[in-house]
Amino acid sequence: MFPWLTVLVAWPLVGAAVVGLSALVRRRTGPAGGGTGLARPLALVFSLVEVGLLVGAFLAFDTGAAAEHQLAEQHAWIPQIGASYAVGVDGVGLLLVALSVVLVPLVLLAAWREQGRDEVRLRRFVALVLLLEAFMVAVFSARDVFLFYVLFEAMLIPAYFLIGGFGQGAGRRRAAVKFLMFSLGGGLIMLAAVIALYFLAVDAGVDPRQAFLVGQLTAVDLGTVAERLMFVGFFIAFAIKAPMVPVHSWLPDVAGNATPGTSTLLICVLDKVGTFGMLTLCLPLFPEASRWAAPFVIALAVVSVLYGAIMAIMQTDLLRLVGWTSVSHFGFIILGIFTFTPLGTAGSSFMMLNHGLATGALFLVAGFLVSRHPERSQKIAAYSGLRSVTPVLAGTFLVAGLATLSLPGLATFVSEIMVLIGAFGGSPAGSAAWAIAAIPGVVLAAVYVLLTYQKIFTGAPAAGLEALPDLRVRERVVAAPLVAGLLVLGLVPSLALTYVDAPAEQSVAAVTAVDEPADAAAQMGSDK
Amino acid sequence: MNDVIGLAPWLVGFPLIGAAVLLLGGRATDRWGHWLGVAASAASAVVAFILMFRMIGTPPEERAVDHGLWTWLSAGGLDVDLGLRLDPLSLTFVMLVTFVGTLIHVYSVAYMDHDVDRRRFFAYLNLFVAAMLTLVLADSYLLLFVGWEGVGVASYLLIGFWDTGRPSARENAVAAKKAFVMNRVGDMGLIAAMAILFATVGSVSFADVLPAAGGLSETTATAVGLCLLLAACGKSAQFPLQAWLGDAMAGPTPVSALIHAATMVTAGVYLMVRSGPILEAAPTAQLVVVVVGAVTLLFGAVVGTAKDDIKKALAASTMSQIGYMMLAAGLGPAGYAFAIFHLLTHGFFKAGLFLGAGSVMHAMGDQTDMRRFGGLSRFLPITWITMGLGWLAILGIPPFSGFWSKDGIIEAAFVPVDGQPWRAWVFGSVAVLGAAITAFYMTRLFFMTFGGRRPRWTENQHPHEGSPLMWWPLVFLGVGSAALGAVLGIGGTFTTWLEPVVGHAEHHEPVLPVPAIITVTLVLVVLGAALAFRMYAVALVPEEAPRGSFLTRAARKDLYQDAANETLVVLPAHGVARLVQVGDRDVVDRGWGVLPLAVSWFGAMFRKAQTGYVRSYAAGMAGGVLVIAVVAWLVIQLGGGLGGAQ
Amino acid sequence: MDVTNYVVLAAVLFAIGATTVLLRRNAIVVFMGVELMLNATNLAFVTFARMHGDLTGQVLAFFVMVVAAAEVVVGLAIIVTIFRTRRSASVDDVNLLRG
Amino acid sequence: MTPAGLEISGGETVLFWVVAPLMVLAALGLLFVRRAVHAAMCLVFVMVSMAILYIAQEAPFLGVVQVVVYTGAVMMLFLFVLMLVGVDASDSLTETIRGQRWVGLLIGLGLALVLGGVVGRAAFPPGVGLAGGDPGGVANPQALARVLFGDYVLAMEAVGVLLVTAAVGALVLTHRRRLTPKQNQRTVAEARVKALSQGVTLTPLPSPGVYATSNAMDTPALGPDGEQVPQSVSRVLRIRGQERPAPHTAVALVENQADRGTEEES
Repeated sequence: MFPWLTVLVAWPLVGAAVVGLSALVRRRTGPAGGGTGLARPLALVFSLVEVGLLVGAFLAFDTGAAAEHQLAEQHAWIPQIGASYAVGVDGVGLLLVALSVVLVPLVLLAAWREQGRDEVRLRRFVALVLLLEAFMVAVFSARDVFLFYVLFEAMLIPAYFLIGGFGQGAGRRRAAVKFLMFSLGGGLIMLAAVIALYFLAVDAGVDPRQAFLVGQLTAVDLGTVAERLMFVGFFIAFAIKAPMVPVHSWLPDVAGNATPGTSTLLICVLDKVGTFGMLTLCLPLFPEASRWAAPFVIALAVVSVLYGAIMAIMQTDLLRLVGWTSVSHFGFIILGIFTFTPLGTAGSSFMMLNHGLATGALFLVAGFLVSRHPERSQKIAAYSGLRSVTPVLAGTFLVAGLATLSLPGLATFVSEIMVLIGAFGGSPAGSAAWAIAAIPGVVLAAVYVLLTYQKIFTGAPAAGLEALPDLRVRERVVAAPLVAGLLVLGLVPSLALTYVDAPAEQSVAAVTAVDEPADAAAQMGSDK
Repeated sequence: MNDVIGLAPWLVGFPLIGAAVLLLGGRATDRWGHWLGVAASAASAVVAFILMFRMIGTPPEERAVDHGLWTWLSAGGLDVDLGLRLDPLSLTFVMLVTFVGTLIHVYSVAYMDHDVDRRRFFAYLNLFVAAMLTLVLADSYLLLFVGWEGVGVASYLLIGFWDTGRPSARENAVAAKKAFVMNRVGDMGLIAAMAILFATVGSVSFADVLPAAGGLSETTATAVGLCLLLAACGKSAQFPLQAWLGDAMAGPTPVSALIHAATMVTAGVYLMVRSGPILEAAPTAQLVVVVVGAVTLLFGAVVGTAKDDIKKALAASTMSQIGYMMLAAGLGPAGYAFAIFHLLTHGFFKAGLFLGAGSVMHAMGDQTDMRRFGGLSRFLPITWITMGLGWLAILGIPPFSGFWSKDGIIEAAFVPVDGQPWRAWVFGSVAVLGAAITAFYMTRLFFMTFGGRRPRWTENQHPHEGSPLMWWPLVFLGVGSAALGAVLGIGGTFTTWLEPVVGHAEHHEPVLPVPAIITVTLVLVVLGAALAFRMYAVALVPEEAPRGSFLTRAARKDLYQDAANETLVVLPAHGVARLVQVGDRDVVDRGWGVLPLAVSWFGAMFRKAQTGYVRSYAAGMAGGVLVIAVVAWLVIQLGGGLGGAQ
Repeated sequence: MDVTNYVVLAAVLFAIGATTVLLRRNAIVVFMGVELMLNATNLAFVTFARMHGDLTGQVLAFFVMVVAAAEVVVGLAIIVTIFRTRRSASVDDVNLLRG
Repeated sequence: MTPAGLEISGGETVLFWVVAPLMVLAALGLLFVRRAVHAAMCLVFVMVSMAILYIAQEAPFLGVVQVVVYTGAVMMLFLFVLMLVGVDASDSLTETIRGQRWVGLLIGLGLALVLGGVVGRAAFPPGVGLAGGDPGGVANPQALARVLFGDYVLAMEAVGVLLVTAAVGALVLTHRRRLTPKQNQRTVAEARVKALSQGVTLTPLPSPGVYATSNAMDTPALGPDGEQVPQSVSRVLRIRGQERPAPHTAVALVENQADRGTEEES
């Protein structure tokens, strides 16, 4: 069988290496292409070929068994500590791999002119993007806890340099360090849990040479206290990554200081590792602890929804605003996961994909807008009345914004409504009330999107902005697939839902299958 | 019926394709875009007529047809097909939307003639028609919600159509945002309702939910009913979510006619009627619906009496008339038919009135202040006559169409529910009172515009009738205002038509005899109209509004609705938001900042040990060696001497 | 007399060497202290070799000498270089590593 | 208590008790003398004594190496560097780092006590002696050579490499890169001509005065008007303040001659 996932991981690595080596090629042939070098076109070609490979992976994937981890490969890696190279994707993993792979060429294209014309800088930038792509694909397909952990941390390296080295804001270094510290802090706690998991698993009779395989660990009974502690360890790392209130502080800073392309990769894809980890590691590995923590997690998720939305409304910086909207959306995703209903979980899985498309579109379009300002101002107040100046840009922004506020007809709506409806019928105590409490989030979403649109695009055009150019062809090419994807998935969501439905059912079954303590079950019964 | 049902998707399809072509085509379609828009709408209307005639030819019990298209979403136990439900209720709406919509499209070709963005306007209009048809044709709450928010977006785009390049651009944009956000407040109700329905019934499609409504517990049904009412209040500008409608008049007048008078704002009534079985299972919710209707009815009417802006006066009137419909929708099966009937007739006469107002504005250079009109009947005869028909219709003067529908509602309001005569008396009186006030403000509007002995125009006004494209739709709507009620109302044609959907209503006796109700109503209406005639046609109308009584001033300010919203919602919300913002900065962010601070504090402490003096380090090393040696020695001593050697 | 006397002598010399390193500021004298410490250990090595009848101690002392010679060469070179740039041979003047 | 296999002769005992206290004294000199040269001499004494002790302890080879390598090479190197740095550079013995003196003394004393205590209290196995351990009676250098080039040949080689590396390292470290162009006679001459405008003279400075009253190097010459010419005295002497004024008799003589000259002219 063709190792699709390994190839998908390896190809961008090869790309990064080739881009690095392209320096040699240019020196031999002399300065060509106006001094910007081969790096950008090479990287774009590599990322497009990767999309082609992705299609192959989709064809090889059997949707009838979307709940199983397919395209699986397994080799011993460091058997002395039980680590294996084990990859495989279920439907959710495949969709997230697809999201990463599809967004990378768009981001490369969007950032085509963003990093100036310095050849060395361009080469580093695209190489880092390709490196990040490889890690992202790998982390979504990892089926070994140790491998997952290593990739989870390895992703920070390119991300750190992309924020700190290539950002736009004055505080980019600070933001990069903040991001790194938060992530490393979470990773450290997770590491402790990973190590503990190894010893407990070996104690429970798992083969010590393959002790980290997720498939094996799910069968291990860890004991209540240990399970809960480990759940907390994993969960904190994922919550920081997700990000969830109150460990979200790094996100707006990163969004405000990184380039829109970086933010897209970071927030729309990389952060999904947090929610993906909750879904594919926390729930199956620690079912009892997940149920135990669910009421608390749900409450925090709803707080995130409202908190993020309110903060978004109060922002004066366009890119920070988009960052805050993500806090709100991640709240919805987590709400769906931890209410343990097939509908809500499927909605959350779908939302991970949709949020990537919608927020990606919003980030990139906002980036196009900012790049047009003579001073590259990110302040919303610096813009006004641009609807008549740049109608296509305005329209694209509005569509992306409407997707962010989950307008029916667009994919985001389907997922959001699935989460809300699903969460209402969730099994943890108080699910219904929290679901209702999250609904005002949709009103706040309307406020932050339309208020921003109103300030930037309506009224009299601001001085100095009367002659801004409209979206260029390159930029339209970037926006079009995202908008089209949102529309198509909004009208025919079953295209994606076939991939997430079965995994959702399975993960809910995994959590709820464990026998409830008798008195708790009786109590739940009387509640209903 | 089944042979033509395949056409139904095209009802939505034509305008959707029109909108897509116009939006994506860009300036290339500027030259012919508006005609494409008209054609798309007209094509829909033709399909609607075909379906209509086929349905009339079908036996009543086979008239409801569900036409599935494709599986929309199927996950986690929620299976929703994207499907259309065609029955007399939805078809009534389809007819209204496509017919009036097409007329308004035609009217707009002339009205928007000088606007550089005319193509965009038609794209939005098409988008609206598509969304509105989705709303009424949906076979599930979920798909209905798609249309529901779709019309919201179209409305948002059209209210804010002039959002740049005009002095009022920013205000228009704000009005558009206000409309959308307040609609969203209502939409929360629909989401919650769907959540409750899925949790209890396991489905959100009408075919599953409505038959199961009787089996719901009363608490559940009440919760769902109230949630749906919240949604309806948002969409139909009912109390307490009414504040956006007046501001929505910032949009071009055809928009006000189509969206904010004839069709979209009545979607709430449609939702109530469509969800009839749920409401019937929840008497409390029904009572709330009636109360909301009654309050809005009076609210709108009172506001209408004081407005000098012709469009705002009509908007207040719309609110009030929808209050009637809502009141009827809360009365159970007896009211449903009249609610929809009034919706239909209102769609015609209010669209006519708005288009007439547009015609007046067009003639007067976009002036909207009625105190600067007067004496226009000679210059705008067609507008005068058609608006006159609309005026008589809304007053409910027999035999004009408003009489047949509104009178039905008033009669139904006088019917005691659950043997509680106080309700009949209260709501009946409110309905009659509303009719009287309606007569007053509509007469005031009509005579301030067309009557009066001398014009109060501003400089250089040369009013004249617009192009035939503008007045032919007026004529059609005028005829509709005059005749539609009689055609459908005499002999209960319309009631029978809707019966397969809303169910048969047993006849209950009102607390007063029917002729008495009609007489009292008519007398009060004529009195109100006469009072207005005396004040605004016989007497001179000052060009500047007099200060007026307290009530007048309050009504001019929409009974302080904006101030109330500001104090009760916006300010507290803003306070909370400020609190969150400050909290995030000073508590959360700074809280995490404590960690690095602690680390650097420790670093600073240890830094002091790094004197840079080699000898200090050497002392440290030697001291360390010494300490280790001493410890090792002590350990060995205590452990029993140096091991090994004897 | 006992061979351990030699070891005690070595210990005393070592301590004096260490104290020299700690107390003197002239880099060259400090270095001499280091040499003294090395010599003291050598004495101990030689004594132990004699005590155990094993030449390994002497071999080690030999290696210590060679390494010490190399160390002196490099160390003095460093001192000379520092003196050239800073005109001082005091170890307290070279405190650039202050935190 | 003398171990069985190891006989310590009376001569050795005497030697030890004579040499050891002197060694300790010399070592303490390292600690207390002000001048680095003196410290070096103390260390030389310690090392030579150490060589004597080695020889006494059946390690004649090491004793010789000690003299050759340490006293001969290492200490000479120290003295060389002392010359480079300044032979009279002496420490002020006042302590600048607060508490360092007491800490240092305490640590030194502690080390001495702990080490001495451990050695004193430890029970050593009975001494063997090298002659007893090697019945063939092979002389020490050969035996050592067998071990060195047998068991430790690899270490030997590595140490050789280390020595070479150290030598190269020292070269590299002390190498001074030339920052200015090399001066030759022509450039010097040109520079002086160029500096003329700044009051430098091309000619040699006047030589000091030669008078019968003194030996003259430290007294300035007199100009024709009887004024003293300070430049005629060596700069070093001037800076040290060791110059003396010209004797007043000579001054008077010159002034008289000058007066007479002017009278004749008039």
